[in-house]
Amino acid sequence: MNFNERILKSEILAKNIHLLRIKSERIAMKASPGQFVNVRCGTGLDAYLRRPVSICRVDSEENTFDMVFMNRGKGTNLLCGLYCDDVIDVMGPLGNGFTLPGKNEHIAVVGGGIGIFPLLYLLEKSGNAKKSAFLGFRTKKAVVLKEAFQKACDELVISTDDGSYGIDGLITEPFLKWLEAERPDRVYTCGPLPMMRAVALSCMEQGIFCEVSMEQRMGCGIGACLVCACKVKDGDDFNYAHVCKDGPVFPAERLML
Amino acid sequence: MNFNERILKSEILAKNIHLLRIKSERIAMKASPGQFVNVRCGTGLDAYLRRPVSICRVDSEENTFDMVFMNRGKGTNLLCGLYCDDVIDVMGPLGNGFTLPGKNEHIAVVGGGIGIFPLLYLLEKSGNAKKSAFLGFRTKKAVVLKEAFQKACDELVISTDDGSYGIDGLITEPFLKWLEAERPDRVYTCGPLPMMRAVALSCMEQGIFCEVSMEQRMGCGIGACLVCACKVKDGDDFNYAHVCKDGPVFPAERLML
Amino acid sequence: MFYKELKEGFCLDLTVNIAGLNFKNPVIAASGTFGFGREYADYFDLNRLGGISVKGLTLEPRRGNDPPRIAETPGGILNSVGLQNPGVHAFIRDEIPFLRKYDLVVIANVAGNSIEDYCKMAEILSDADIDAIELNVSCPNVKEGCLLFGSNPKGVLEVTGEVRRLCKKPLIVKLTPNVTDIVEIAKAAEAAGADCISLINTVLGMAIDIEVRKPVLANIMGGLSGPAVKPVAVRMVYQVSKGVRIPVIGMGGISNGDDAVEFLLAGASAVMIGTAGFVNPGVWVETIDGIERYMKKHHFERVAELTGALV
Amino acid sequence: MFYKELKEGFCLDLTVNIAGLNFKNPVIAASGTFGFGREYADYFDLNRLGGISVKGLTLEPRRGNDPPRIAETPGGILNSVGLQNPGVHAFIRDEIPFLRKYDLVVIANVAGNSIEDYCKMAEILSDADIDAIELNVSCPNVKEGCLLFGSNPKGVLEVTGEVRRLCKKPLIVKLTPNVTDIVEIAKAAEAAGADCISLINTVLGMAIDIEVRKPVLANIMGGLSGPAVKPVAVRMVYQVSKGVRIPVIGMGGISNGDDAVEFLLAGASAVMIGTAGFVNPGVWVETIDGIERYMKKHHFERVAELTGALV
Ligand SMILES: Cc1cc2nc3c(=O)[nH]c(=O)nc-3n(C[C@H](O)[C@H](O)[C@H](O)COP(=O)(O)OP(=O)(O)OC[C@H]3O[C@@H](n4cnc5c(N)ncnc54)[C@H](O)[C@@H]3O)c2cc1C
Ligand SMILES: Cc1cc2nc3c(=O)[nH]c(=O)nc-3n(C[C@H](O)[C@H](O)[C@H](O)COP(=O)(O)OP(=O)(O)OC[C@H]3O[C@@H](n4cnc5c(N)ncnc54)[C@H](O)[C@@H]3O)c2cc1C
Ligand SMILES: Cc1cc2nc3c(=O)[nH]c(=O)nc-3n(C[C@H](O)[C@H](O)[C@H](O)COP(=O)(O)O)c2cc1C
Ligand SMILES: Cc1cc2nc3c(=O)[nH]c(=O)nc-3n(C[C@H](O)[C@H](O)[C@H](O)COP(=O)(O)O)c2cc1C
Ligand code: FES
Ligand code: FES
Repeated sequence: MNFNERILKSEILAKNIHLLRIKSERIAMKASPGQFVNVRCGTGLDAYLRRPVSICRVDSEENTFDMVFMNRGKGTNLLCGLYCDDVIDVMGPLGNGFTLPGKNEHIAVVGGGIGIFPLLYLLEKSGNAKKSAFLGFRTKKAVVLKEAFQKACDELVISTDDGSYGIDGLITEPFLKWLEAERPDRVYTCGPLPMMRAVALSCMEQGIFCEVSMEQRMGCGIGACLVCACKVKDGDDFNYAHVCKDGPVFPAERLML
Repeated sequence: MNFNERILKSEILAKNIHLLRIKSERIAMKASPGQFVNVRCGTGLDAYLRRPVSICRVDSEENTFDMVFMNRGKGTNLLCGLYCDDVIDVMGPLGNGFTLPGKNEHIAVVGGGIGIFPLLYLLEKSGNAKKSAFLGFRTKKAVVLKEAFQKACDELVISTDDGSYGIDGLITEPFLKWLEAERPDRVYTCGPLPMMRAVALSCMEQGIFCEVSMEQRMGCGIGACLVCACKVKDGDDFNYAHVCKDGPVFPAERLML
Repeated sequence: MFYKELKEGFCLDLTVNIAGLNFKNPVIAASGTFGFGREYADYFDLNRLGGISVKGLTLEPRRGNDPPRIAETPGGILNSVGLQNPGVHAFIRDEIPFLRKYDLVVIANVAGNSIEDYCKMAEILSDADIDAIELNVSCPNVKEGCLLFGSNPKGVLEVTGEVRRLCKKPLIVKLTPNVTDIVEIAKAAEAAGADCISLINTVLGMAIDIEVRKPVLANIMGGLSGPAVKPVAVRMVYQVSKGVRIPVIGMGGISNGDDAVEFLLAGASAVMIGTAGFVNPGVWVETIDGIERYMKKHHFERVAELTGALV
Repeated sequence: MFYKELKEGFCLDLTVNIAGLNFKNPVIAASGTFGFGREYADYFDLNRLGGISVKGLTLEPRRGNDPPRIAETPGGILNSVGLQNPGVHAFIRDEIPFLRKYDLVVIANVAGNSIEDYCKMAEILSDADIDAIELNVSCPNVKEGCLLFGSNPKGVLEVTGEVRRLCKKPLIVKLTPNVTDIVEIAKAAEAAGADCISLINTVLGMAIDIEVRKPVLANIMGGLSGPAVKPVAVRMVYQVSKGVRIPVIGMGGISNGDDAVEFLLAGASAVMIGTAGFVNPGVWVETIDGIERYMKKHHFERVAELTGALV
C-alpha cells in the first residue's frame, strides 16, 4: 500500500511551526474541512506510530493540500527535516469533518494554538456565509497565517496570552461577549480543551449550533484499534466514541465537557 | 562524547560496495593496519548497534581515512545514504592490528571478499618489504580497488569464484602453490573462515609467520561487554579472547582453526 | 545443502490446516487490532487474508478504559483499550454477516470475567457462523478474570477444560507472555483439550510522561506490542512448539514476510499480525507476498514445511 | 502547581543514599556491560559515575558461551555471554585496586550455581574492598543455578537468606523480569534481608537468521536489553517500589536523562545503564547531565525527591 506523495513546499511559519504543501489528488479530491491525515514520520522505529495532522487547506485545482504542524516531539521533529520534492507518507483524508454552513448563514470559528489550522480550511470552504474568526495564540511570535485568515473571513479577532499582540488574554473572553451580542448560526471550535469547553457550554446554553474538534492519541487512525476514545453521552450514561472515525469533529451536545 | 567526522568522498566501487573517505585527525593519527572503526548507522533504533568496519587506508597528510563496506543489511544500508559533507559517527581506531613486516622482508596478503580492505592498508604501510597480494572475489563485477592494490604491492594475483576474471576458482589454490615455492617471511589473511583456515594451517605446517584477522558480531567494540568471543588456545584447553580488543588480528597459532 | 531441488512448473502451496481449519495462507489479522474487518476492507481485499481474529468479545457490551489508551515506546506501543466491544450478541447479529462475505477463516476472540462467562460465550458461539474460538486468557487491560486465568497452569487448565466440554468449534487458547514458564501453561491448555495455542498477547508495561509526571495511559499500565516484543515472542513460540503437540499460531511484532518466516521457523504453523498494521495497512498482504518470496528463494513448495524447519 | 519556588543560589543535590551507601549521583554502570571499568576509562572520567556494578563474578573463572553471543533486535539486543569472568579471586587481586583509584561506589555482581557458591562469594567479598554485593539471581544465559533461584519466591528467599547471614556488605538482589509476579519475588528478597532490589535483568528472547535457518545466538536463546524493554522495566520498578520498603535501583533500556527520570519517577532511587553505552559511550555522563537539566527545569533541588514523585 502506497500513501507516498510529493512535497511541493516546506516553510517555517514561526519558531517550531512548519507548513508542508503536498501534492495529492487522492486527498485533495476527497477532503473536507475538519478531516485529518495520518502521517508517517521517517520510515523506522524512532517515531513508530503515525501522527494525526489536520488538513489546513486544499487547492483543488492544483490537487494539493497544506498541513501545518508544531514541532514538539520525536515524530514532528522528523517531519521538520522534509523539504520540497521529498516524499511523505500520508494516509487520508480521515475522520468526520465539520458540517458546512448553509448559504448566508453567520458562522464563527474559535481556535487556539494548533487548533486553528482546520478552521482555516473550514472558512475557505464556507462559501458566502458571513464569517467571523477568533484565534488565540501564546504570544506575538506564535501568530501565523494571519493574512490567510484575514482573507478567508469577514472579521478576525486575535488575542495572545501575554498580550504581545491583539487582545490581551484568552480568546474566549472577546468571543463570549461577541457570541451573546451576535448570536451566530453556527460556531466551530478547535484548540485546548478548556477553551473548547467554555465555547461549547456557552453555545449550548444559548441554543447555538456548535461543533468541537477533539484530539486524542491514535493507533490505526481508521477506527480499527479503538484506542482514541472520547467520552460521549449515551442516555443518562456515557460511552466511548472514537476520535479518528466518529470524530474528530463532534456536535457539542454529544460530548461530556 | 562526540565521534562525528565529516565525509569527504562517497563512492560506489561496485554493486553494493561503497567507499567513504572521512576526515579525522583522531583516527588518521593513531590508526595502524588491521584496526577498525565502529560506525553508528543513522541515529535511531533501526540499526541500533554500531557496525565494525576495517580501516582500508589512511592519508596521514590529509588526515583522512577510507573505509569500504558491503551493503548487506540494515546498518550498512543506512551508510549507503551518506554523501560528501555529511557527518558520520565513527569510534576508533579500535583493536589490535597486524604486526608490520621488517625491512626487506617478503610478505604475502591473502584476502577474500570484504576481507581485502584492511590488507590494502597493510600493504601501503609495509614500506620496502617485498609484497605479494592474493585476492579472491566472487565474480568479475565484484573486483574492486585493483589499481590501488597493484600500486601497493609487487605482485598481484586475483581469482574469481566463477572464473569471470583472473584465475578460475578459490584464491587459496594459487596462493598455496606459491607459498610452498616462495616461502615468504610473513603471511597475513582476512576473509571467509575456510580461506583463512587453509592459509593459516599451511603456514603453520611450514613454520611461516601468519596473522589472521577475525570477524565476530560486536556490542561495545572496546572490550567491555565480552560478546565478540573468539576461541583461542589455552594450554591443552581453550578460552575465549575478544575480537574487538584482543583482535581482530590474531597470530595463527593462537586460534583454534 | 538444505535447498531442495527446484522443480519445473514449481508452484507454491501457502495453505495451512490447523485443527481442521483450512487457511488459504498463514497470515491472520490479530485480535483487537483489526476491529471486525470493516475498516481495513477500505484498504485491501480481505479475501487476501488467511483469517481474522476479531476484537475480543465479552458476554455483555463493554465500553473499555479511559483514554489515553495508547503510548508509543521504543519500537513498540502500549495499549490499554480494556476490551471495548459490543458484546457477543451484537457481534453475531451485526458483524458475522459482513465477515461471511469474505473467504477467510473467522476466529471469535473471547474474554470473560469468570469461567461461566467463557462457557456461555463458547455455547453461544458454537451455534454461530464462525470457524473457531480463541480463548483470550491473557488480556492485561481488564481488572477481573482474563489474565488471572492465564497466569497459571491451573487457571488455564480449568477454563480450557470447562469451555472444551461445551465448545463445538476448534478451540484456540491465547497465552500471555507475562509468566515464568510459558511451556507449563501451554501444556495445561493442551491437556485440557485445546486444539491450538496462539501467542503472545501483549507484555505488561508502563510509560511515564515526565513533563506532567503521570503515567501516559489513564489505566497506568498497558500491553506492549510491536517490533520491540518480537524476540520474546519468537522465544516463546520456539519453546511452546517444542513442548506441545498441537499447532501454534505465533505473533508479536511481525512487520513483514521475513519476520513471519522467523516465527514459522521457530515452530509456528501460522502467524497473526496486529500493531504493524497501524503503521502500514499493507502489512498483511505484504507479509503474504514476502513469505512467498522467501519460499521461492529457498525452494520451499509448501509453507507448512517452514514450520519448525531450523537446521 | 507542582513546581516548587525557585530559590536564589539554588544548588542541585544529586546524591543518593541507598542502604547506607553514598552515591554522588544516581547513575551506575550496569553489570556485564562495563567490564571492570578499564575500557570506558579511556572514554570518560570514571569519577563522574555514581557507581559501577562489575561484570558478574563466579567462584571459579568461567569462559562463557560459544559465539555468536549477540544479536540485534528491533530497538534492542540479545546477549548470551554466559558470565565469562576471571573468578572472584582474580577480581579481588587484579581489578579492585584499579577501581579504587576512582571515587565511586563499587558493587560486586555475583552469580552462583548453588547456594554454597553464593555464600562462599559473599564471605570472600565481605572481606574485600568493595562497597556492596549485588546478588545476580537472574542471569538467563547459564545452564544451572542463577535464574532458577530467581524465578520463584522460595528460591530467592533461600539464597538471599543464606547469603544475608554471612554478608557484611550491603546486599542488593537483582531480579529477573521473566516471572509472573515480580512483586512477590521482591518481597521474598526483602523478607530475607536484602537491603535493596535492582531490576530488571534481561528478558529471555530469541532471534533466528532466516537465511541460514538457525538461531543467531549459538546458545539459541539470550537476554533482551536496550530501549525495547524499557516499558517492561518501568512497569516492574513501579510495581516493586510500591510493594517493598527497601530502595529500588531501576534499569532496562535507559538511554538518556529523560529515561532515567522516568525510572526515578516510577519509584527507583538510582538507575543503572548498560546497553545504551555500546552505542553511545557518553550515555552515563549525558544521563547525569540530563537529570540535572530536568531538575532545574522542574525545580527539584534534591534528586532523591524525584523517587516515586508521580502526581
Ligand atoms: C485529529 C487531530 C488533528 C491534529 N491536527 C494537528 C495539526 O494540524 N497541527 C499540529 O501541530 N498538531 C495536530 N494534532 C496534534 C498532533 O497529532 C500531535 O502534536 C503530534 O502527534 C505529536 O507528535 P510528536 O511526535 O511531536 O510528539 P511525541 O511526544 O513524540 O508523540 C508521542 C505519541 O503521542 C501522540 N501524541 C502526542 N501529543 C498528541 C496530541 N496532542 N494529539 C494526539 N496525539 C498526540 C503522538 O501521535 C505519538 O503517538 C492533531 C491531533 C489530532 C488527534
Ligand atoms: C573487525 C571487523 C572488521 C570488518 N571490516 C569490514 C569491512 O572493512 N568492510 C565490510 O564490508 N565489512 C566489514 N566487516 C563486517 C561488517 O561488520 C558487517 O558486514 C556489518 O556489521 C553488517 O551489518 P549490516 O547492517 O549490513 O547487517 P545486519 O544483518 O543488519 O547486522 C545485524 C547485526 O549483526 C552484525 N553483523 C552482521 N554480519 C556481521 C559480520 N560479518 N561481522 C560482524 N558483525 C556482523 C552487525 O554488526 C549487526 O550488529 C567487519 C567486521 C569486523 C568484525
Ligand atoms: C490495540 C490493541 C488491542 C488488542 N486487543 C486484543 C484483544 O481484544 N484480544 C486479544 O486476544 N488480543 C488483543 N491484542 C493483542 C494482539 O492481538 C496481539 O496479541 C499483540 O498485539 C501482539 O501482536 P502484534 O505485535 O503484531 O500487535 C490487542 C493488541 C493491541 C495493540
Ligand atoms: C552483554 C551483557 C552482559 C550482561 N551481563 C550481566 C551480568 O554479568 N550480571 C548481571 O547481573 N547482569 C548482566 N547484564 C544485564 C544488565 O546488567 C542489565 O540488567 C540489562 O542489560 C538491562 O539494562 P540495559 O537495557 O541498560 O542494558 C548483562 C547485559 C548485557 C547486555
Ligand atoms: S486510532 Fe484506532 S480506532 Fe482511532
Ligand atoms: S564487542 Fe564488547 S567486548 Fe568486543
